[in-house]
Amino acid sequence: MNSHLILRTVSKFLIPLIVVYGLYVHFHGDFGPGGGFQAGVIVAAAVVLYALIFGIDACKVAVPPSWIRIGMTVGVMLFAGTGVVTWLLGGAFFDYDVLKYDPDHPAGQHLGIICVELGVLFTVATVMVAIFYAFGSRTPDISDEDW
Amino acid sequence: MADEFLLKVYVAAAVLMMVGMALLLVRLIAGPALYDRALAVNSFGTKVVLFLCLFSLMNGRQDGVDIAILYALMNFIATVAILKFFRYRGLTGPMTSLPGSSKFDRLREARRQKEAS
Amino acid sequence: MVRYAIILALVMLLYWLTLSFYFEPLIVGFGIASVLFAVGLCYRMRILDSETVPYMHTMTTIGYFGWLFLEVVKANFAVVKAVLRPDMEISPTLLTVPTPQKTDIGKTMFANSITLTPGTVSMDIDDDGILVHALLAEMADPDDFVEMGQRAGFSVSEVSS
Amino acid sequence: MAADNTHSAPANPVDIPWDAVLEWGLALASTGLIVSGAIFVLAGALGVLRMPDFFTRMHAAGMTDTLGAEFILLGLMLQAGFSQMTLKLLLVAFFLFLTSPTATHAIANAALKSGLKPQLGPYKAPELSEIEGKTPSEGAH
Repeated sequence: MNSHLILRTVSKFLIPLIVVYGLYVHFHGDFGPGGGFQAGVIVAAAVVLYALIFGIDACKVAVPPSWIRIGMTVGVMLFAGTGVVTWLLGGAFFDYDVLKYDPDHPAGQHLGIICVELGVLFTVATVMVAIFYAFGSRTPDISDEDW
Repeated sequence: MADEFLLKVYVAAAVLMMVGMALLLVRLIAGPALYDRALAVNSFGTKVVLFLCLFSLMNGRQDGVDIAILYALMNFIATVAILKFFRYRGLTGPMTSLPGSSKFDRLREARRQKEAS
Repeated sequence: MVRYAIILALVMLLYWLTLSFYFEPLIVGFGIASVLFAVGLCYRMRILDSETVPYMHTMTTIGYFGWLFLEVVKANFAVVKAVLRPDMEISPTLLTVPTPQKTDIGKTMFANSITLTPGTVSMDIDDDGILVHALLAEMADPDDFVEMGQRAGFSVSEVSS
Repeated sequence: MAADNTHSAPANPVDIPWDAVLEWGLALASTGLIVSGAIFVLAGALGVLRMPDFFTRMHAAGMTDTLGAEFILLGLMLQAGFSQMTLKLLLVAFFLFLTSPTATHAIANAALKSGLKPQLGPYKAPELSEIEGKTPSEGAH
Protein backbone atom coordinates (compact mmCIF):
# COMPACT_ATOMS: atom_id res chain seq x y z
CA MET A 1 0.00 0.00 0.00
CA ASN A 2 1.25 3.43 -0.89
CA SER A 3 1.83 5.86 1.93
CA HIS A 4 0.48 8.71 -0.20
CA LEU A 5 -2.99 7.21 -0.08
CA ILE A 6 -4.50 10.08 1.84
CA LEU A 7 -3.01 12.73 -0.40
CA ARG A 8 -4.22 10.87 -3.45
CA THR A 9 -7.80 10.47 -2.24
CA VAL A 10 -8.18 14.06 -1.08
CA SER A 11 -6.57 15.51 -4.19
CA LYS A 12 -8.78 13.49 -6.48
CA PHE A 13 -11.78 14.76 -4.57
CA LEU A 14 -10.58 18.37 -4.80
CA ILE A 15 -9.66 18.57 -8.50
CA PRO A 16 -13.19 18.97 -9.95
CA LEU A 17 -14.09 21.37 -7.16
CA ILE A 18 -11.09 23.58 -7.97
CA VAL A 19 -11.85 23.57 -11.69
CA VAL A 20 -15.49 24.54 -11.18
CA TYR A 21 -14.42 27.20 -8.71
CA GLY A 22 -11.96 28.65 -11.20
CA LEU A 23 -14.60 28.86 -13.89
CA TYR A 24 -17.00 30.42 -11.39
CA VAL A 25 -14.42 33.11 -10.73
CA HIS A 26 -14.13 33.59 -14.46
CA PHE A 27 -17.81 33.99 -15.21
CA HIS A 28 -18.49 36.22 -12.22
CA GLY A 29 -15.94 38.85 -13.08
CA ASP A 30 -18.91 41.19 -13.44
CA PHE A 31 -20.24 40.75 -9.92
CA GLY A 32 -17.26 40.05 -7.71
CA PRO A 33 -13.54 39.59 -7.70
CA GLY A 34 -12.48 37.61 -10.69
CA GLY A 35 -11.82 37.61 -14.36
CA GLY A 36 -9.90 35.70 -16.91
CA PHE A 37 -6.47 36.01 -15.41
CA GLN A 38 -7.26 34.69 -11.95
CA ALA A 39 -9.52 31.98 -13.34
CA GLY A 40 -6.80 30.79 -15.67
CA VAL A 41 -4.38 30.46 -12.81
CA ILE A 42 -6.90 28.54 -10.68
CA VAL A 43 -7.75 26.10 -13.46
CA ALA A 44 -4.04 25.62 -14.09
CA ALA A 45 -3.56 24.99 -10.36
CA ALA A 46 -5.93 22.02 -10.59
CA VAL A 47 -3.84 20.56 -13.40
CA VAL A 48 -0.67 21.23 -11.41
CA LEU A 49 -2.14 19.43 -8.40
CA TYR A 50 -2.86 16.44 -10.61
CA ALA A 51 0.69 16.54 -11.94
CA LEU A 52 2.11 16.77 -8.43
CA ILE A 53 0.26 13.69 -7.26
CA PHE A 54 0.30 11.44 -10.31
CA GLY A 55 3.49 12.60 -11.99
CA ILE A 56 4.06 14.76 -15.00
CA ASP A 57 3.87 11.86 -17.45
CA ALA A 58 0.31 11.01 -16.51
CA CYS A 59 -0.50 14.70 -16.67
CA LYS A 60 0.95 14.98 -20.17
CA VAL A 61 -1.35 12.16 -21.22
CA ALA A 62 -4.38 13.87 -19.71
CA VAL A 63 -3.52 17.37 -20.95
CA PRO A 64 -1.25 16.85 -23.95
CA PRO A 65 1.32 19.52 -24.82
CA SER A 66 -0.28 19.85 -28.25
CA TRP A 67 -3.48 20.99 -26.60
CA ILE A 68 -1.46 23.49 -24.64
CA ARG A 69 0.00 24.96 -27.80
CA ILE A 70 -3.42 25.13 -29.45
CA GLY A 71 -4.93 26.72 -26.34
CA MET A 72 -2.30 29.45 -26.21
CA THR A 73 -2.86 30.32 -29.84
CA VAL A 74 -6.65 30.22 -29.64
CA GLY A 75 -6.60 32.48 -26.60
CA VAL A 76 -4.47 35.15 -28.24
CA MET A 77 -6.51 34.93 -31.40
CA LEU A 78 -9.79 35.31 -29.49
CA PHE A 79 -8.40 38.35 -27.72
CA ALA A 80 -6.95 40.05 -30.75
CA GLY A 81 -9.72 38.82 -33.01
CA THR A 82 -12.34 40.63 -30.95
CA GLY A 83 -10.40 43.83 -31.51
CA VAL A 84 -10.03 43.17 -35.21
CA VAL A 85 -13.74 42.40 -35.57
CA THR A 86 -14.69 45.67 -33.92
CA TRP A 87 -12.22 47.43 -36.12
CA LEU A 88 -13.60 45.83 -39.26
CA LEU A 89 -17.14 46.72 -38.20
CA GLY A 90 -16.14 50.37 -38.32
CA GLY A 91 -15.35 51.17 -34.71
CA ALA A 92 -12.07 51.73 -32.96
CA PHE A 93 -9.94 48.78 -31.86
CA PHE A 94 -11.86 47.17 -28.93
CA ASP A 95 -14.84 49.47 -29.35
CA TYR A 96 -17.33 46.90 -28.07
CA ASP A 97 -20.41 48.99 -28.76
CA VAL A 98 -20.15 48.22 -32.44
CA LEU A 99 -20.72 44.51 -31.79
CA LYS A 100 -24.32 44.93 -30.70
CA TYR A 101 -25.62 48.43 -30.24
CA ASP A 102 -28.32 48.96 -27.69
CA PRO A 103 -28.88 52.41 -26.20
CA ASP A 104 -30.50 51.15 -22.97
CA HIS A 105 -28.32 48.21 -22.16
CA PRO A 106 -24.56 47.77 -22.72
CA ALA A 107 -25.08 44.45 -24.51
CA GLY A 108 -22.18 45.01 -26.85
CA GLN A 109 -19.90 45.69 -23.91
CA HIS A 110 -20.96 42.42 -22.28
CA LEU A 111 -20.42 40.41 -25.43
CA GLY A 112 -17.03 41.94 -26.09
CA ILE A 113 -15.85 41.48 -22.52
CA ILE A 114 -16.97 37.84 -22.52
CA CYS A 115 -14.99 37.14 -25.69
CA VAL A 116 -11.88 38.97 -24.49
CA GLU A 117 -11.98 37.32 -21.05
CA LEU A 118 -12.40 33.90 -22.62
CA GLY A 119 -9.27 34.59 -24.62
CA VAL A 120 -7.43 35.62 -21.47
CA LEU A 121 -8.65 32.47 -19.69
CA PHE A 122 -7.40 30.17 -22.44
CA THR A 123 -4.05 31.90 -22.72
CA VAL A 124 -3.32 32.18 -19.01
CA ALA A 125 -4.41 28.64 -18.13
CA THR A 126 -2.43 27.05 -20.91
CA VAL A 127 0.64 29.24 -20.44
CA MET A 128 0.67 28.39 -16.74
CA VAL A 129 0.54 24.68 -17.50
CA ALA A 130 3.19 25.16 -20.19
CA ILE A 131 5.49 26.91 -17.70
CA PHE A 132 4.93 24.08 -15.25
CA TYR A 133 5.76 21.49 -17.90
CA ALA A 134 8.85 23.41 -18.93
CA PHE A 135 10.19 23.92 -15.42
CA GLY A 136 9.04 20.57 -14.13
CA SER A 137 10.73 18.64 -16.89
CA ARG A 138 14.13 20.00 -15.92
CA THR A 139 16.31 17.68 -13.91
CA PRO A 140 17.82 19.40 -10.90
CA ASP A 141 21.35 20.48 -11.72
CA ILE A 142 22.31 21.25 -8.13
CA SER A 143 23.69 18.38 -6.14
CA ASP A 144 22.14 17.57 -2.79
CA GLU A 145 25.13 18.84 -0.82
CA ASP A 146 24.71 22.37 -2.09
CA TRP A 147 21.37 22.97 -0.42
CA MET B 1 -26.96 48.49 18.82
CA ALA B 2 -26.14 44.86 18.44
CA ASP B 3 -24.35 45.70 15.23
CA GLU B 4 -22.03 48.15 16.92
CA PHE B 5 -21.32 45.60 19.65
CA LEU B 6 -20.58 42.93 17.05
CA LEU B 7 -18.26 45.25 15.19
CA LYS B 8 -16.22 45.57 18.36
CA VAL B 9 -16.21 41.79 18.75
CA TYR B 10 -15.03 41.33 15.19
CA VAL B 11 -12.24 43.85 15.70
CA ALA B 12 -11.21 42.14 18.94
CA ALA B 13 -11.15 38.72 17.28
CA ALA B 14 -9.17 40.13 14.36
CA VAL B 15 -6.62 41.64 16.74
CA LEU B 16 -6.29 38.34 18.62
CA MET B 17 -5.77 36.53 15.37
CA MET B 18 -3.16 39.04 14.28
CA VAL B 19 -1.25 38.38 17.50
CA GLY B 20 -1.41 34.68 16.67
CA MET B 21 -0.12 35.37 13.17
CA ALA B 22 2.78 37.39 14.59
CA LEU B 23 3.70 34.44 16.86
CA LEU B 24 3.61 32.13 13.86
CA LEU B 25 5.90 34.48 11.95
CA VAL B 26 8.43 34.09 14.75
CA ARG B 27 8.27 30.32 14.30
CA LEU B 28 8.49 30.78 10.54
CA ILE B 29 11.74 32.68 10.86
CA ALA B 30 13.23 30.76 13.78
CA GLY B 31 12.00 27.24 12.94
CA PRO B 32 15.06 25.00 12.96
CA ALA B 33 13.86 22.52 10.33
CA LEU B 34 12.20 23.05 7.00
CA TYR B 35 9.12 21.22 8.23
CA ASP B 36 8.61 23.71 11.04
CA ARG B 37 8.49 26.42 8.42
CA ALA B 38 6.10 24.46 6.23
CA LEU B 39 3.87 23.90 9.26
CA ALA B 40 3.98 27.58 10.16
CA VAL B 41 3.10 28.62 6.60
CA ASN B 42 0.20 26.18 6.50
CA SER B 43 -1.14 27.36 9.84
CA PHE B 44 -0.65 30.97 8.79
CA GLY B 45 -2.74 30.26 5.71
CA THR B 46 -5.57 28.89 7.85
CA LYS B 47 -5.51 32.06 9.88
CA VAL B 48 -5.59 34.17 6.73
CA VAL B 49 -8.71 32.28 5.65
CA LEU B 50 -10.42 32.99 8.98
CA PHE B 51 -9.28 36.60 8.86
CA LEU B 52 -10.76 37.05 5.39
CA CYS B 53 -14.09 35.60 6.57
CA LEU B 54 -14.17 37.94 9.56
CA PHE B 55 -13.24 40.87 7.39
CA SER B 56 -15.90 40.23 4.78
CA LEU B 57 -18.62 39.84 7.40
CA MET B 58 -17.43 43.08 8.97
CA ASN B 59 -17.89 44.82 5.64
CA GLY B 60 -21.05 42.92 4.77
CA ARG B 61 -19.61 41.95 1.41
CA GLN B 62 -19.16 38.49 -0.03
CA ASP B 63 -15.92 39.02 -1.88
CA GLY B 64 -13.78 38.08 1.07
CA VAL B 65 -15.47 34.71 1.48
CA ASP B 66 -14.83 33.90 -2.17
CA ILE B 67 -11.17 34.66 -1.71
CA ALA B 68 -11.17 32.63 1.52
CA ILE B 69 -12.43 29.51 -0.29
CA LEU B 70 -9.74 30.00 -2.88
CA TYR B 71 -7.08 30.54 -0.25
CA ALA B 72 -8.03 27.36 1.57
CA LEU B 73 -7.61 25.38 -1.65
CA MET B 74 -4.40 27.06 -2.78
CA ASN B 75 -2.86 26.67 0.68
CA PHE B 76 -3.22 22.92 0.32
CA ILE B 77 -1.66 22.86 -3.15
CA ALA B 78 1.23 25.06 -1.99
CA THR B 79 1.97 22.79 0.96
CA VAL B 80 1.92 19.69 -1.22
CA ALA B 81 4.21 21.37 -3.77
CA ILE B 82 6.75 22.52 -1.17
CA LEU B 83 6.88 19.11 0.50
CA LYS B 84 7.15 17.24 -2.76
CA PHE B 85 9.92 19.50 -4.01
CA PHE B 86 12.04 19.06 -0.91
CA ARG B 87 11.42 15.35 -0.65
CA TYR B 88 11.94 14.29 -4.25
CA ARG B 89 14.09 17.27 -5.34
CA GLY B 90 11.75 17.92 -8.20
CA LEU B 91 8.09 18.30 -9.06
CA THR B 92 7.82 15.78 -11.85
CA GLY B 93 7.97 12.28 -10.47
CA PRO B 94 4.78 10.41 -9.64
CA MET B 95 3.97 10.10 -5.95
CA THR B 96 1.39 7.41 -6.62
CA SER B 97 0.11 5.61 -9.65
CA LEU B 98 -3.25 5.83 -11.29
CA PRO B 99 -5.54 2.88 -10.65
CA GLY B 100 -7.32 0.91 -13.31
CA SER B 101 -6.37 -0.59 -16.64
CA SER B 102 -9.31 -0.60 -19.00
CA LYS B 103 -9.18 -0.91 -22.75
CA PHE B 104 -9.12 2.87 -23.00
CA ASP B 105 -6.06 3.01 -20.77
CA ARG B 106 -4.21 0.41 -22.80
CA LEU B 107 -4.86 2.37 -25.97
CA ARG B 108 -3.47 5.50 -24.38
CA GLU B 109 -0.48 3.62 -23.06
CA ALA B 110 0.25 2.37 -26.58
CA ARG B 111 -0.02 5.91 -27.92
CA ARG B 112 2.31 7.25 -25.29
CA GLN B 113 4.91 4.61 -26.08
CA LYS B 114 4.61 5.46 -29.77
CA GLU B 115 5.19 9.14 -28.99
CA ALA B 116 8.16 8.35 -26.81
CA SER B 117 9.90 6.21 -29.39
CA MET C 1 -18.02 5.38 -15.05
CA VAL C 2 -21.01 7.02 -16.74
CA ARG C 3 -22.84 6.81 -13.45
CA TYR C 4 -20.00 8.59 -11.66
CA ALA C 5 -19.86 11.24 -14.39
CA ILE C 6 -23.57 11.97 -14.01
CA ILE C 7 -23.40 12.16 -10.22
CA LEU C 8 -20.32 14.38 -10.39
CA ALA C 9 -22.02 16.70 -12.90
CA LEU C 10 -25.12 17.04 -10.71
CA VAL C 11 -23.11 17.76 -7.56
CA MET C 12 -20.88 20.22 -9.38
CA LEU C 13 -23.96 22.02 -10.74
CA LEU C 14 -25.30 22.30 -7.19
CA TYR C 15 -21.90 23.62 -6.09
CA TRP C 16 -21.90 26.18 -8.89
CA LEU C 17 -25.40 27.37 -7.94
CA THR C 18 -24.33 27.66 -4.31
CA LEU C 19 -21.40 29.80 -5.31
CA SER C 20 -23.21 31.85 -7.90
CA PHE C 21 -26.83 32.39 -6.79
CA TYR C 22 -27.61 34.10 -10.10
CA PHE C 23 -30.38 32.19 -11.82
CA GLU C 24 -30.36 34.04 -15.14
CA PRO C 25 -30.32 31.67 -18.12
CA LEU C 26 -27.00 33.02 -19.40
CA ILE C 27 -25.14 32.52 -16.13
CA VAL C 28 -26.66 29.08 -15.52
CA GLY C 29 -25.69 28.20 -19.08
CA PHE C 30 -22.13 29.21 -18.31
CA GLY C 31 -22.36 27.06 -15.20
CA ILE C 32 -23.45 24.03 -17.19
CA ALA C 33 -20.59 24.62 -19.61
CA SER C 34 -18.11 24.84 -16.72
CA VAL C 35 -19.46 21.66 -15.15
CA LEU C 36 -19.13 19.82 -18.45
CA PHE C 37 -15.58 21.10 -18.80
CA ALA C 38 -14.71 19.91 -15.29
CA VAL C 39 -16.24 16.47 -15.85
CA GLY C 40 -14.44 16.21 -19.17
CA LEU C 41 -11.15 17.11 -17.56
CA CYS C 42 -11.72 14.47 -14.87
CA TYR C 43 -12.46 11.94 -17.61
CA ARG C 44 -9.22 12.85 -19.37
CA MET C 45 -7.39 12.55 -16.08
CA ARG C 46 -8.85 9.06 -15.49
CA ILE C 47 -10.05 9.94 -12.01
CA LEU C 48 -13.77 9.31 -12.49
CA ASP C 49 -14.21 6.63 -9.83
CA SER C 50 -15.67 6.16 -6.39
CA GLU C 51 -12.88 8.19 -4.75
CA THR C 52 -13.47 11.33 -6.78
CA VAL C 53 -17.23 10.95 -6.47
CA PRO C 54 -17.98 9.84 -2.90
CA TYR C 55 -21.25 11.76 -2.82
CA MET C 56 -23.41 8.68 -2.39
CA HIS C 57 -22.47 8.55 1.29
CA THR C 58 -23.34 12.18 2.06
CA MET C 59 -25.99 11.50 4.68
CA THR C 60 -23.94 9.05 6.75
CA THR C 61 -20.89 11.27 6.38
CA ILE C 62 -22.72 14.28 7.76
CA GLY C 63 -23.82 12.22 10.75
CA TYR C 64 -20.26 11.07 11.26
CA PHE C 65 -18.97 14.65 11.09
CA GLY C 66 -21.40 15.60 13.83
CA TRP C 67 -20.08 12.81 16.09
CA LEU C 68 -16.50 13.69 15.17
CA PHE C 69 -17.03 17.34 16.03
CA LEU C 70 -18.03 16.40 19.58
CA GLU C 71 -14.95 14.20 19.89
CA VAL C 72 -12.79 17.07 18.63
CA VAL C 73 -14.28 19.45 21.19
CA LYS C 74 -13.65 16.95 23.99
CA ALA C 75 -10.08 16.28 22.97
CA ASN C 76 -9.24 19.93 22.45
CA PHE C 77 -9.42 20.89 26.10
CA ALA C 78 -6.75 18.41 27.13
CA VAL C 79 -4.40 19.80 24.50
CA VAL C 80 -5.15 23.42 25.38
CA LYS C 81 -4.42 22.62 28.99
CA ALA C 82 -1.11 21.01 28.07
CA VAL C 83 -0.13 23.93 25.87
CA LEU C 84 -0.99 26.67 28.29
CA ARG C 85 0.44 25.11 31.46
CA PRO C 86 3.65 26.81 32.46
CA ASP C 87 5.50 23.51 33.04
CA MET C 88 3.89 21.90 29.95
CA GLU C 89 3.76 18.28 30.99
CA ILE C 90 3.62 16.25 27.79
CA SER C 91 4.72 12.75 26.93
CA PRO C 92 4.85 12.15 23.17
CA THR C 93 4.19 8.52 22.27
CA LEU C 94 4.14 6.55 19.04
CA LEU C 95 1.63 3.80 18.41
CA THR C 96 0.26 1.80 15.53
CA VAL C 97 -3.47 1.65 14.98
CA PRO C 98 -4.84 -1.12 12.75
CA THR C 99 -7.08 -0.12 9.88
CA PRO C 100 -10.11 -2.38 9.61
CA GLN C 101 -11.55 -0.39 6.67
CA LYS C 102 -11.68 -2.10 3.32
CA THR C 103 -11.68 0.83 0.92
CA ASP C 104 -9.06 3.52 0.49
CA ILE C 105 -11.58 6.23 1.12
CA GLY C 106 -12.55 4.64 4.41
CA LYS C 107 -8.90 4.54 5.42
CA THR C 108 -8.52 8.18 4.41
CA MET C 109 -11.54 9.10 6.49
CA PHE C 110 -10.14 7.25 9.49
CA ALA C 111 -6.64 8.75 9.19
CA ASN C 112 -8.00 12.26 8.72
CA SER C 113 -10.29 11.81 11.73
CA ILE C 114 -7.26 10.83 13.81
CA THR C 115 -5.43 13.93 12.62
CA LEU C 116 -8.42 16.15 13.25
CA THR C 117 -8.70 15.00 16.83
CA PRO C 118 -6.19 17.20 18.63
CA GLY C 119 -3.42 15.38 20.39
CA THR C 120 -3.13 12.62 17.80
CA VAL C 121 -1.65 12.93 14.33
CA SER C 122 -1.47 10.13 11.78
CA MET C 123 2.06 10.12 10.47
CA ASP C 124 2.26 7.20 8.10
CA ILE C 125 -0.11 4.66 6.64
CA ASP C 126 0.89 1.23 5.39
CA ASP C 127 -0.24 -2.37 5.51
CA ASP C 128 0.20 -2.67 9.28
CA GLY C 129 -1.97 0.28 10.01
CA ILE C 130 -1.62 3.94 10.81
CA LEU C 131 1.42 5.19 12.71
CA VAL C 132 0.05 7.70 15.20
CA HIS C 133 1.96 10.31 17.17
CA ALA C 134 0.14 11.14 20.38
CA LEU C 135 0.89 14.21 22.45
CA LEU C 136 -0.12 12.73 25.79
CA ALA C 137 0.47 9.19 26.98
CA GLU C 138 -3.15 8.68 28.02
CA MET C 139 -4.27 9.36 24.43
CA ALA C 140 -2.06 6.55 23.13
CA ASP C 141 -4.37 3.61 23.64
CA PRO C 142 -5.23 1.66 20.46
CA ASP C 143 -8.56 0.60 21.96
CA ASP C 144 -9.75 4.21 21.94
CA PHE C 145 -9.57 4.30 18.18
CA VAL C 146 -11.73 1.24 17.59
CA GLU C 147 -15.04 3.07 17.78
CA MET C 148 -13.79 5.89 15.56
CA GLY C 149 -12.55 3.34 13.03
CA GLN C 150 -15.90 1.56 12.93
CA ARG C 151 -17.81 4.79 12.56
CA ALA C 152 -15.44 6.07 9.86
CA GLY C 153 -15.87 2.87 7.93
CA PHE C 154 -19.63 3.00 8.31
CA SER C 155 -19.78 6.62 7.22
CA VAL C 156 -18.56 5.75 3.73
CA SER C 157 -20.79 2.64 3.63
CA GLU C 158 -17.74 0.46 2.91
CA VAL C 159 -18.90 -0.57 -0.52
CA SER C 160 -15.92 -2.02 -2.31
CA SER C 161 -14.99 -0.05 -5.39
CA MET D 1 -45.46 39.10 18.36
CA ALA D 2 -46.44 36.04 20.34
CA ALA D 3 -48.51 38.24 22.62
CA ASP D 4 -50.78 39.33 19.74
CA ASN D 5 -52.28 35.86 19.32
CA THR D 6 -53.42 35.47 22.93
CA HIS D 7 -56.81 37.24 22.80
CA SER D 8 -57.70 36.25 26.35
CA ALA D 9 -55.22 38.69 27.85
CA PRO D 10 -56.74 42.14 27.37
CA ALA D 11 -53.68 44.23 28.10
CA ASN D 12 -50.13 43.08 28.06
CA PRO D 13 -48.39 44.66 31.01
CA VAL D 14 -44.82 43.94 29.92
CA ASP D 15 -44.27 44.17 26.20
CA ILE D 16 -41.23 42.03 25.55
CA PRO D 17 -39.35 43.26 22.48
CA TRP D 18 -38.85 39.83 20.90
CA ASP D 19 -36.91 41.20 17.94
CA ALA D 20 -34.32 42.85 20.12
CA VAL D 21 -34.09 39.78 22.37
CA LEU D 22 -33.51 37.54 19.38
CA GLU D 23 -30.98 39.93 17.91
CA TRP D 24 -29.03 40.21 21.15
CA GLY D 25 -29.24 36.49 21.80
CA LEU D 26 -27.76 35.73 18.41
CA ALA D 27 -25.17 38.45 18.87
CA LEU D 28 -24.11 37.07 22.26
CA ALA D 29 -24.02 33.47 21.01
CA SER D 30 -21.87 34.38 18.05
CA THR D 31 -19.70 36.59 20.27
CA GLY D 32 -19.04 33.63 22.53
CA LEU D 33 -18.20 31.38 19.60
CA ILE D 34 -15.99 33.92 17.84
CA VAL D 35 -14.07 34.96 20.94
CA SER D 36 -13.50 31.38 22.08
CA GLY D 37 -12.43 30.47 18.57
CA ALA D 38 -9.99 33.36 18.47
CA ILE D 39 -8.63 32.26 21.86
CA PHE D 40 -8.13 28.73 20.51
CA VAL D 41 -6.35 30.16 17.49
CA LEU D 42 -4.10 32.21 19.76
CA ALA D 43 -3.41 29.20 21.99
CA GLY D 44 -2.51 27.16 18.93
CA ALA D 45 -0.07 29.80 17.75
CA LEU D 46 1.43 29.97 21.24
CA GLY D 47 1.77 26.19 21.23
CA VAL D 48 3.52 26.27 17.86
CA LEU D 49 5.94 28.74 19.37
CA ARG D 50 6.75 27.00 22.65
CA MET D 51 6.49 23.26 22.03
CA PRO D 52 9.85 21.47 22.18
CA ASP D 53 10.11 19.63 18.87
CA PHE D 54 8.50 19.53 15.47
CA PHE D 55 6.10 16.67 16.04
CA THR D 56 4.61 18.25 19.12
CA ARG D 57 4.24 21.61 17.39
CA MET D 58 2.11 19.83 14.84
CA HIS D 59 -0.52 19.09 17.49
CA ALA D 60 -0.75 22.73 18.47
CA ALA D 61 -1.15 23.80 14.86
CA GLY D 62 -3.81 21.17 14.33
CA MET D 63 -5.77 22.53 17.25
CA THR D 64 -5.92 25.93 15.56
CA ASP D 65 -7.02 24.38 12.32
CA THR D 66 -9.91 22.45 13.81
CA LEU D 67 -11.65 23.95 16.75
CA GLY D 68 -10.51 27.57 16.34
CA ALA D 69 -11.54 27.65 12.70
CA GLU D 70 -14.83 25.83 13.20
CA PHE D 71 -15.88 27.97 16.16
CA ILE D 72 -15.14 31.22 14.35
CA LEU D 73 -16.92 30.08 11.22
CA LEU D 74 -19.93 28.87 13.27
CA GLY D 75 -20.12 32.24 14.97
CA LEU D 76 -19.98 34.03 11.63
CA MET D 77 -22.65 31.70 10.24
CA LEU D 78 -24.98 32.63 13.08
CA GLN D 79 -24.55 36.25 12.11
CA ALA D 80 -24.99 35.68 8.40
CA GLY D 81 -28.40 34.06 8.91
CA PHE D 82 -30.15 32.20 6.12
CA SER D 83 -28.32 33.59 3.14
CA GLN D 84 -25.81 32.73 0.48
CA MET D 85 -23.07 33.89 2.82
CA THR D 86 -23.88 31.00 5.19
CA LEU D 87 -23.56 28.49 2.39
CA LYS D 88 -20.22 29.95 1.36
CA LEU D 89 -18.99 29.93 4.95
CA LEU D 90 -20.07 26.28 5.14
CA LEU D 91 -17.97 25.62 2.08
CA VAL D 92 -14.99 27.34 3.71
CA ALA D 93 -15.50 25.23 6.83
CA PHE D 94 -15.80 22.06 4.75
CA PHE D 95 -12.64 22.78 2.78
CA LEU D 96 -10.69 23.58 5.93
CA PHE D 97 -12.06 20.40 7.55
CA LEU D 98 -10.82 18.44 4.56
CA THR D 99 -7.52 20.07 3.65
CA SER D 100 -5.97 21.01 6.97
CA PRO D 101 -5.63 17.46 8.39
CA THR D 102 -4.39 16.27 5.03
CA ALA D 103 -1.73 18.98 4.93
CA THR D 104 -0.73 18.20 8.52
CA HIS D 105 -0.48 14.52 7.66
CA ALA D 106 1.60 15.32 4.58
CA ILE D 107 4.04 17.49 6.56
CA ALA D 108 4.34 14.86 9.30
CA ASN D 109 4.88 12.10 6.77
CA ALA D 110 7.54 14.09 4.92
CA ALA D 111 9.33 14.93 8.16
CA LEU D 112 9.24 11.29 9.27
CA LYS D 113 10.52 10.02 5.94
CA SER D 114 13.29 12.60 5.83
CA GLY D 115 14.67 11.14 9.04
CA LEU D 116 13.48 13.60 11.66
CA LYS D 117 13.25 11.62 14.91
CA PRO D 118 10.34 12.36 17.20
CA GLN D 119 11.34 13.11 20.76
CA LEU D 120 9.52 10.55 22.90
CA GLY D 121 8.91 10.06 26.59
CA PRO D 122 7.80 12.46 29.29
CA TYR D 123 8.92 16.02 28.82
CA LYS D 124 8.72 19.04 31.09
CA ALA D 125 9.42 22.60 30.20
CA PRO D 126 12.67 23.76 31.81
CA GLU D 127 12.44 26.21 34.66
CA LEU D 128 13.19 29.83 33.90
CA SER D 129 16.33 29.68 36.03
CA GLU D 130 17.63 26.73 34.00
CA ILE D 131 17.17 28.54 30.70
CA GLU D 132 19.09 31.60 31.82
CA GLY D 133 22.20 29.58 32.47
CA LYS D 134 22.18 27.99 29.02
CA THR D 135 23.11 29.41 25.66
CA PRO D 136 20.20 30.69 23.57
CA SER D 137 20.50 27.93 20.99
CA GLU D 138 19.89 25.23 23.56
CA GLY D 139 16.92 27.08 24.97
CA ALA D 140 15.30 27.52 21.57
CA HIS D 141 15.31 23.86 20.74
